Parts: sequence; C-alpha cells; structure tokens
Amino acid sequence: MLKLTPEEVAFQEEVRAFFARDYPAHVIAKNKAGQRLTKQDHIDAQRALNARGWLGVGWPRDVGGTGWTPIERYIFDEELEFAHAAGIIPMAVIYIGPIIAAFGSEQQKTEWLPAILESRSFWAQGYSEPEAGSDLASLRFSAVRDGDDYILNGTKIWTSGAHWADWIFCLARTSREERKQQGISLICAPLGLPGIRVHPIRLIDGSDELARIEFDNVRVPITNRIGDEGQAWHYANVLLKTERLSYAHIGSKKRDLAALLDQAAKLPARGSGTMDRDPAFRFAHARIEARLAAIEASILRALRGEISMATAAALKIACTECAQAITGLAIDLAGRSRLPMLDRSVADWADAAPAVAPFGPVALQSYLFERAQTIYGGSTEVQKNIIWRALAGMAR
Amino acid sequence: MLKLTPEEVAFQEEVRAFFARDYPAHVIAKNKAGQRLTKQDHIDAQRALNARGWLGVGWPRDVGGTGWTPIERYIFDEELEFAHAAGIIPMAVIYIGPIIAAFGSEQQKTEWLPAILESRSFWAQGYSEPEAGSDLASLRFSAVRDGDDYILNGTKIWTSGAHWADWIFCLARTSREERKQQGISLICAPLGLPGIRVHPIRLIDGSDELARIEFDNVRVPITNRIGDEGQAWHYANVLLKTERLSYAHIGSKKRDLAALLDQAAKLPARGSGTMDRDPAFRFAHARIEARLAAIEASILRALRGEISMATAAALKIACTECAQAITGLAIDLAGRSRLPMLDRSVADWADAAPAVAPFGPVALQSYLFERAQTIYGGSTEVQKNIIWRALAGMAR
Amino acid sequence: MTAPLSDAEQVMLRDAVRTYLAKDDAPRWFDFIDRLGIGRALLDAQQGAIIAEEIGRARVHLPLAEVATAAWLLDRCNAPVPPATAIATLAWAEPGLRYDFAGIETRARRNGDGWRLEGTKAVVDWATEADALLVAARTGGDGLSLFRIDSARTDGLRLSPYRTIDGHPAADLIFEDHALPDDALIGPECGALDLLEEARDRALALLAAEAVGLLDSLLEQTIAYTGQRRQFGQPIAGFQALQHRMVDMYLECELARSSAWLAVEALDERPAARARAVSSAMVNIARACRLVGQEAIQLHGGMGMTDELPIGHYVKRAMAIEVSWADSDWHLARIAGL
Amino acid sequence: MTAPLSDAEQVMLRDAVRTYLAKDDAPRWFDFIDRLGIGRALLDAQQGAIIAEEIGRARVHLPLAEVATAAWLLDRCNAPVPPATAIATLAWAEPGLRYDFAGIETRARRNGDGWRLEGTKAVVDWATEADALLVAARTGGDGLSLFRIDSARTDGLRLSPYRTIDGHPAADLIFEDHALPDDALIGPECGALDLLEEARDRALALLAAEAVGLLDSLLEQTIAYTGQRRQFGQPIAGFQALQHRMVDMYLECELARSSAWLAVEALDERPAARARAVSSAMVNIARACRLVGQEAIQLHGGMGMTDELPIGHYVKRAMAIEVSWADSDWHLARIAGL
Repeated sequence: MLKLTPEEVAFQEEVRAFFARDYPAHVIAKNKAGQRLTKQDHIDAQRALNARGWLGVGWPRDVGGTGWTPIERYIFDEELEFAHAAGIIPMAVIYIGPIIAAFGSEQQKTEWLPAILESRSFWAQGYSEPEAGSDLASLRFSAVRDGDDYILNGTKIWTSGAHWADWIFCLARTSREERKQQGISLICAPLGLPGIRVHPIRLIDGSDELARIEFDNVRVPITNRIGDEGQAWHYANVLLKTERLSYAHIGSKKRDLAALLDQAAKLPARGSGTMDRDPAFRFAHARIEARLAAIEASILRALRGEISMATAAALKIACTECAQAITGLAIDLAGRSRLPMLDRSVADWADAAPAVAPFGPVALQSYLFERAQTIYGGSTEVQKNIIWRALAGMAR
Repeated sequence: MLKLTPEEVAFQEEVRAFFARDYPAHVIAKNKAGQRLTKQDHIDAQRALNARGWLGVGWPRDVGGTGWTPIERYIFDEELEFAHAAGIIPMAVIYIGPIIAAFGSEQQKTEWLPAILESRSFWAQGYSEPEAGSDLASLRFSAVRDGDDYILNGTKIWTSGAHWADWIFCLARTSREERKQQGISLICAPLGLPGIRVHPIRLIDGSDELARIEFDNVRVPITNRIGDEGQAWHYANVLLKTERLSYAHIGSKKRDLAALLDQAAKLPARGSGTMDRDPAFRFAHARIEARLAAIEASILRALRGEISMATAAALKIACTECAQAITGLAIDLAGRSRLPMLDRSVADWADAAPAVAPFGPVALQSYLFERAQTIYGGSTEVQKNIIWRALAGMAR
Repeated sequence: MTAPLSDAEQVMLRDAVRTYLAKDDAPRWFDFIDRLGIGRALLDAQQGAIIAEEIGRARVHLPLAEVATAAWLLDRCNAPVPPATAIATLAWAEPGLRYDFAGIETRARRNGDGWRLEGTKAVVDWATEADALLVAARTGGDGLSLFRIDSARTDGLRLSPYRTIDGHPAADLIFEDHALPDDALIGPECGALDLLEEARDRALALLAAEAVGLLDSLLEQTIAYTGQRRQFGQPIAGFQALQHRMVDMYLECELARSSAWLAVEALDERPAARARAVSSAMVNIARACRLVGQEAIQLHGGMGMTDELPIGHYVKRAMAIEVSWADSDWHLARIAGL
Repeated sequence: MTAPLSDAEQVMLRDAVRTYLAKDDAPRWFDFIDRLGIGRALLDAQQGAIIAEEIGRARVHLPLAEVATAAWLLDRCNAPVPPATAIATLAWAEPGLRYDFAGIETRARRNGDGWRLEGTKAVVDWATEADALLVAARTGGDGLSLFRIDSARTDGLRLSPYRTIDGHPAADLIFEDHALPDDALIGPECGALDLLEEARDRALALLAAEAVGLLDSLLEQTIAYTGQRRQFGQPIAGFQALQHRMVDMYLECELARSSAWLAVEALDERPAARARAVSSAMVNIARACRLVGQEAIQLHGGMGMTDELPIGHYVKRAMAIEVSWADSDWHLARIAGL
C-alpha cells in the first residue's frame, strides 16, 4: 500500500527525465545556489511545465489540467522538489484555478484559466485580514452591490506574491444577515484598479514578498464573482479538500535532509573531523529522518484512501513541524555561519561574507521564514481544536 | 548569593560527619542496595536523628525543633540525600508537626509532638478524596458535632504510609454554609478506631504503600481538632508556605545523576566500550545536569529571598519534571535490564534475575513511582494555572 | 508465503481476533491459535501485524512475536517447524552486550556427536512456558549459530523465572556444560548473523503493530476518563490545555500507525532498506510509547498510578516493547550508519 | 576588581541603565558609557551582567560583551587598556574551526622587529566599528598568542562588512601578509589559550545576562499581545492551551535567570568548575532562547513574522547569543568531558 505500482514507477521516471532534460537549467542552478528567483524565472519554469501539459496539476483535463491521480500528483511534486525546480506558485495554479474550473462561469474559464497556464497572469490570494487570522469567519472585507458592480472595501493581509500579481481573489462579506460563515462570496479584482494600494510587509527573514492590501471603494463587475453569492465558504472547503495535502512537500524535506549530510561533510567538527561524523548531529538528523519516513507513509496512506478533517489537520501539523525541525537542524549545523544576514537577490550574494559557508545564511533565512508554516493556512492551534472536536465526537 | 557562607560550610561538614559516623549503617546499606526499608529501619533512622536533635527539621526550637535557617535546612536535606540516608517520612515530621506546633493546643503539643520525635507514633495524611484530587476545595469528608465529639464520615485516598501509621490528620468539612474553601477543619484520629477501614492501593511500580481509608461514623473528641473550626484552609496554606521547597530534593537528584555515571561505566555499550563513553547517553546526562544546576540556583535564590506563589509553583514543576527526567534517563541507560519486575523487600532480591544488572529493576520502579510527582501536591496543570494567574496579574 | 489478504479478508481477520479477545481477557496461546485457526498467519507479516495490533488493543499476554520469530527462523533454516500452537522463543540477549548480536559470548563447542553449551542469556521472554528454545551462540569459527533446545532438556541449565514489567513470564538462563545432540544445530554453522538480523526486524514489525493497538487504546481510555472525571466543576476534558495534549497523543498514535505499516511493508526489501525502515519505525514507536504512556498516566491523575485501572498495564507493556530488541538510540545509530 | 555592589547599588545601576535606554533606543557606545559613567563596571562581571540584562531588555545595539572581553584580556596581559568608551573586539573564529580555539590556523610570524599575520577570521562582531582588534593567532611554538591591531592599520587586511541577524555590524577579515609592530603581541607568546578560554566564559556570562533581559521582554510582549489580540470572540490569552504555553515560556525565563547568576558567580572559580557552570548556564540559555523565541513568534501569529514589531528583532538577537561563542552541543560535550 505504501509502494508504487509499476505504472507509477514508470511515471516517476518520466517526470524525473523531464526535470533533467526539459526544464530551465538556470532556475535549478539559482535554487541550488540559494539565490532568490525572479518573476521571470517563475515564468520560464511555468512555461516549461505548461509546454509538457504539466502545469495545471490540480485541474481537470478539459480545462488543460493534468487529470492526475493523487499519487501521480504526489510523485510529480516530489520529483520537482528533488530536482530543485521552482515550486509552483500556488495562488493561481493550485488555489484559484481548480475553483474557477469547478464553479466559475464559462467566461471566467475561457479568459482566466488559459491566462494562468500561459503565465500571462499571476494571482494573489485575499483571505486573511488584520482582525481575522485563523478565525476566517470574522471577516470584515465587504462587497456591496451597486447595480452591476460590487464596491469593495477593507484590508487584506499576508498576501503573498502581490508584487508580481495581476489579479487577486478575495473572500468578501456580501451579507451580514446570516451565520458568520455564510454571507461570504469569492470576488476577483485586477490589482491595478483605482482604490487598491499594496503595502509590502518586510518579514523577519529579510524578504518582502508579502503585502497588506487596502481596498478603498474599489469597483468590480459582479461577473467577477466566482460561483454564487454567499457560497465562498463552501468553495473554500472544496478547495481545502482537494488541496489539503499540497503543503506536504515530502520531496523537499527529503532533499533538504539529504543536503544537510552533504553540507555536514564540508563543515569542521570538534577535533579533527567533519560534522557528518558528529554523533549529536547525526542522531538529531536520524531522528528527523525517522519522523519524515512516518509522515511520508501517512501521506501515502491518506492519498490512497479518504482523508478526514482530523487526518488532514494532523498531517498539516506533522508536515509543517517537520519542515521547521529540518530548518532548526540546519541552523544548528551551520553554527556561527548562520550569523550573517545577507541579501540573496544577486548571483554573487555569498561573496559578501567570504569566510562563511553560504549554507549558513540560507539556513538562517529558511528557519525564520518557515516559522510561518505553523501560522498560516490554519494555525497549529486551530488544527488542534479541529482534531479535538473529532476525537471528542468519536468518544461520544 | 549562590555560595555558602563560611558558617554554612562548617555546618555542612558537621552534617556530613554525622551521617558518616553516627547514623545507622544498615539503613544506608539497604538504600544503596535498592532494598525497600522497613518501618523499623525508619525508626532506627529517626532515632539517630533525634538523638542529635535533628529530627524536627521544620519545628521551632521550643518544641524540640532545630530552628534552622532555610539554607541550613537545605544543607541538611542535601547531605542526608548524598549519604543515602532514609528520607524523613514527611507526614508527621514535615507536614503536621509544624502545624501542631503553631496552632495546636497545649495538650496536643505535649502529647503528640514528643511521640513523633521519639518515633512512638507515625502519622498519615488525609487530604485527597476520590472526587477531590487537585481540587481540594470540593472536599466531601464530613465531621459533624455530636456533643463533645465529631462524627467522621467519608473516604480519604492516596494516603501514604497508612500501613505504618498510628494517627491520621484529615481535612474535614465542618460546615456547608460558607465559601467552598471555608468550613474545613483539621481533625485527627487514631487509625485503630472502630469504623476506620484501610484498603491498600497497589501502584504500577508494584508497591502498596498508599491506601484508601474509609470512615464510617467514626467518633473522635473535639479536642482532636487542631486550631479553630473552619480554619484548616488557612493552616494548610501556612504549611504550604513553609514547606513549599521541601520537595526540591536537589541532593538526591545530584546523587542519582552521579550514580548513573557509575552505573554506565559498568554497562556494555555498542561495540567494545561501556556506556559512560556513549555520546547519546552522555549528552542526555549533561543536559539534565545543566538543568539541575539551574534549578539548584533557583532554589538557592528562593531560599535567600521571599518566595511568591508563582515561584513556588514554577519550582515545583521544575523539580518534579527534573526528577522524572532523571528516572527516564535511568531506564534508558538500563536498556533491557529494566525489564524484570522484582520484589525488592528482601535482601537478596537481585538474585531472582542473575543475568540482569540490579540497577535496571530499581530504575524501572523508580521511573514508574516518580510519575506521581507531577500529580500529587497540586498537579503540574494546577501549578500552571496558578502561574498563569500571576503572569496575567502582572501584565494588568 | 501466502498471497496477501484482500481488504475484506483483513477486516475479517481483525474482527475475528478482536471478538475472540473481547470474550477472553486471559487467553492461552494454544486456544488462541487453535480456535481462531490462525496458525498459518504467523509466517505472514501482514496478517501477523493485524493480529498483533488486536493483542495490543486488548493487552493480553500472548507470545505472538516470540513464536512467529522462532517459526520464521526454523522455516528459513529448513528445520521442522513445530505446530503454531506450541510456544517457541529465541534466547539472544546476554549481560555482556547491549543490543548487538556481535556481542554474544555464549559458546557451543563440538563434543563427540553433539554440542556443549556454555553461557548466560538474559530476560528470555516466555522461556518458562516454551516448548522449544532457540539459542544464539558462538561456534568454532567465531561465527554465530542457532541451536534448538527442547524444554525437556534441563541438565546443565539453570533457569531463574520471573515476570517482566508487562506481566509476561520470562527467565534468565545459565548454561553450564549443557549437552545438546548433533541435530540441535539449525541452519548454517557460523551463518546465523544475517538470519538473526532479519528475525529481529520481523519481530520488531510485529511489536510495532502491537504498540499501535496499545497506544490507540491508551488514547481512547484517556479521552473517556477525562470526559467523566470532574474537577473544578466540569469534566477535565473541558480544559483546552488537556485537549491539546490529547491531540498531541493522537498525533503520535497516527505516526505510530504509519510507522508500523512502514516496517511491515519493508520486510521484503533488501537488508539496508529494511533496516532503515524498521529502525525509523521503531524510533517513532518508542517516542510514541514514551509520550503517550506518560501523558496517559498524567491525565488520569492518581488513578493512573494504580494497578487497578488497565492504563498502567498498557503503559508497562509499551515500555517493554520500547526496549525489547533494541532502544531508540540503537535504531538512530543504525539509521545514521554510525 | 571593585568591591561587590550592595543590593541598593545594584538596583541603582540597573535603574540608571534602564532609564537611559528608555530615552535612547539607538544609543552610541561612547555616549552610553560616558554619560552613565560606567566604564569601570566593564571589568566587573556582576555589574556587567546588570548592564547586559538591561541592554537585552531594551534590545539595543551595544558591544558590551565585546568591549568587556577585550578589556579583560588587555588588563590580564598587563597591556594598556583603552578607555571604556572605545570599541575593541576579539577576532577568534575561522572558517576551518567550529568553536575550539585549538583549531585556529591564522598564523603570526616574526619578521624583523615585528610580525606578519596571515589568515582568515569569520564573523567578527563590531569589527567595522572597532578602534582596536584583538586577534588570536598561532605563533612559533604552535601555541596561541594574542595581537592587538589598531583600526588604522589596513594594509594587508581585507575587510568584508555586513550586518548579522541581530543587526549588529560585523565583518570577515582576511589578513594577507599583514604587518604588525613588535608590541602588537600582548600577553605571553604561545600562552593565550587559557586566557582565551577564560575570556570566553566571561563573555558568555554577560551574554547569558543579556539573554535574560531579551527573554523576559519576549514573554512580556507575548502576554501583552495575546491579551489584546482577539480571535473567536475573545482575547487569545483566554485560551488555556496558550496560557500554559506562556507558562512554559516563563519557566524557561526563570531558569535562564538562575543560569545567568550561576555563570556570573562561577567566573572566579577554578577553570573546571567555571567551565562546568558556564556551560550548564549556556545549555539552558540556548534552550530558552530557542523555545521562548519560537513560541513568541507562534503566539504573535502573522504579526510575529513581521519586521515591524520588536518581537522578531528580539528573537534574532537571542538566536545570535545562542551560537555566538559555541552552541549547546559544544557546551554539553564540555560538561560531559567528551
């Protein structure tokens, strides 16, 4: 049950060959060197995937998607990550694309989906608000009908990739009458509209790819709403169901863990050896490897069966905490070389600290950035509440 | 501030010499061999202490106590534990003695205190009830006035040492009118009275030194009440204040940690060496040593100053979790030799498993028994609630 | 080897075992195997794991891992396999070694037509109940060999019986010039090391599955207890701090379950992959046993400390599994190749 | 050494520093030392610890540990100590070593009346702001020696400046045939190892105290934030699961405080006792920095990830302290004597 079928193994080899031969080498090189990718890098990467028909990973075949089984999707993700390829920016392809495909109008499908696949448009996600983090039901962002338009007002926060995005999809309150979760609609807006202001947020790792976005009487046609009014909560849950394992990133975890051993072989240890023979490091490394092996088995079990809310919540906690543990081990391994805070947007970034292993500053920034994993997408605390409700329910 | 004064060092040497020369050697030998002590062993030990005037450790001088400063008391405890002497059974000497001395009638002081010091009477504590564990305010055990007597009814549980005790002191509800904490009195009863039944409780470590005690219309004179009616809550808190660090047992923790290194030197490791050179074990050991050093410093800080409720609660958590961590490390070190469950009441107990290091079964039983540390005396969860109230109060 | 069970067959097997153990909480091995008719399942790790999980859930004393491991060794050595209803157990551990078979010092010397065995075996599970003992011993060329001893042969064998923490019968064995017939040697002389390594991994997979049953039950018992135990005017399961800790227990239980699958499915892999998967599984199982066991007792409060409730017995069986063939550090070292 | 401060004097010193830093959140070292008149306090660990704790609490950029450590080394070597208002820093770390001074490869060779320095120093805190550098280098008999370099001497020194994660100025230094006068050598030739070890412990005691201030503030900020941040209809500090985690942070803070005392009071002990106490302290400090830092961010939610709030800056300074001279594993190995 945990093993791949012969067909799946063949697919795996096909994907592996693709990344080795038909994928932009400069993207892989930059990732390996710890350099931050540009928008153009992502466009190059997406176009290579799209040329192979492999960009619409969670989309049905009839709108240009791959139509993969969950396991095929998993294999693809893993190989992408093993290859150090660019992660697919999820906002358009993973998050909104499948919702448009399932609930969008014909016009939305014809206009928006091809633009995404052809990398003509990038999207941002407008879910969180300053006063509504894990508590999405208390959204304040409003969409008020005015003839054939909605007038949007409010603030969205933690919007990632807003500096590259052309469009944003927003959860917006279209009614205050119903229960808190009801009365929320899914409405899209071009980010260039008057009344929209994007404020980049600088994060503790030095990046500024998140933003706070203010909407001040922004007017969009009601045809920009996806699906029915007041049904966004339902759509968001459908998305959650199909995408709840997309954060698993087992491949990148395995890759990063393996890379730590390579790095360790280059770093001096106490006495005369290198860190790959340091027992404390190796034990800590093996402990995470063991954990990751169990998490991978859990993911495969889940992919081959039905996934309950509790299981999804448990896997979200396990995957994100494991990712954090890997970055924690990485900074432990880095030692003092994690101390410099360097700007990694240029090719020769590592020259700024010539006496330091470049691995260190990358590890440090990853460690800081990955702290967000247990906060966004439903914090660990919220996931635990979900699991508890399921456990208490079973006990009854 | 963490260092002893010259006078304190002199006292320390005096105590050390006492345990080396004037203390029953058979008690120390049994403790070192992991054999359980008998009541007579405890009597021998207490008499030796009393002969030196060192039994009433928390008592004022005028009733035969030592009158020590908190630091002297600490030094004494530590040396007692270093010496593998018998821990003073706390029920009479540590818990009720000081309360009798402070709040008891002249008759109680004259009758009960000398009997304790001379080991003529042993006491048990009747605080917990089946429905009132950490939540002492919800006590149901009742004492109803009937002329010059009280009629006692109810059940006490987790009473330790009841099989050796002559007397029990009980928290009993004498009124239901007032706030839950009020209306509780401290009443003493000889355990041989009609209507008292003692049911030993077998614990997971194989011991049966705790008991559940049922009172069925047990009649005691009102002169058996200590202090005023309805004031037991106050007395218990006074006791808590003076005795809140008596569980610290820093000496036994240091002794046990050091003993693990000795044991490790005798146990085979992977390959050809012994466990005292095993890095995983030594790192785990050093981690606890470091923790214990900080806990010891915290205790000394507390002993030299005023101790807040929050500090006392924090130290209770730190000390008990550290004790548990030591027993956890001990069973890890023991490996498979922790598997046999042996009865340690006889001198040659270890012969029952001739291929096993005797350290293993002792470690296992200690590990299991010490699980209680974070449960009794206010569970860790209750301590955390106390601390949180203090933290939230400071923030306001 | 039998063909893998279908999903429906797996459920049937599980239900049959569960039903049997619900009716008899002190089953005898003979009856258990005989009445359920599951003797053949012992040689199949997948079926064995299903049975083991139920044994764990019910926490009954049955020598499943011992008998299955011995049967597998005998089968592999082309030795006659006793009926599955008989109890056989492997004696490998010794006072002079921690967990590595390489440290075995018990020695078998050729003596005329037979062998003479000399050495000490520590904490041999079910030895006192066994119809047959398998003993790992060093032979001539300093390699390891396996010997089979019928329980009738007591000359030159000093057996000290006791119970282990989980209530199982066990014994220390001291062989003093113990005579064995020529055919007591099973399998290749000096060629037992790889067999023992594989046997250990197979035993561990079964114990991992048993741990899953134990841990699930510990969580269930804890949720049930905290749901009815009232303090401060409400069931203590109403306190969020406790809820989140039970969720942490659940997370460990789920990873333990995946770990057991991982171990079982890896048994047919090459030795390096098998070792890695089984050791990874056992690191997680050991962690889960420790965490879930400690939390179960803590959340039961004083009641968790008593021998009356099942909880402590489950915890102690989990503690035995944690260290039965090796501990977490040994597995970590194996994963790290140290 | 000065006489120990009375309790009242300690409070006065603490209050003076706290008041100064409350008024100026970007103090310059010269002004800080000069206006407070605390130059002499730098050679006294107890006073230094009081100042360091306040620097941590305010999280300002001041090279206290660096200057105090350099001053102590110069004083011990009977070299002229620059005024406390000047910045001096020790360059010891190198790419070829982890934390042990024994791995230093930078070499100083006698050359006529002076010395030639060759080697690379990594992440030298405050090097770009320093009036004087102390450099640990290997000399003739393969022992370690200390050299003092005035910042004016830039020939043969390639300096790559950057900021560290805590926002402090730092640099990598590459010495290529760097010429030094004869009197650049301070202290005994080849006799610097013990001095360096003691200097490290003194620096660590100050950093431990700084960490106490940082950690206390992280806890306070977290309690304040969770008290006002509302989710699900109430301040999130109303959730018991979060309350208990803040209590866990408090427990670490308290042990960190005791650890800092332990380290400071042990500085005058013999080397073995000093090393043991300081390393014990730093194991706890490192653990506290990691746990309190992670929880502070987590409990701040998204806001904890931003550069806007102080929280992240505190966490990053704590992360720097964790590894500034050695990491937890190094300290554990030192305690264990491995």
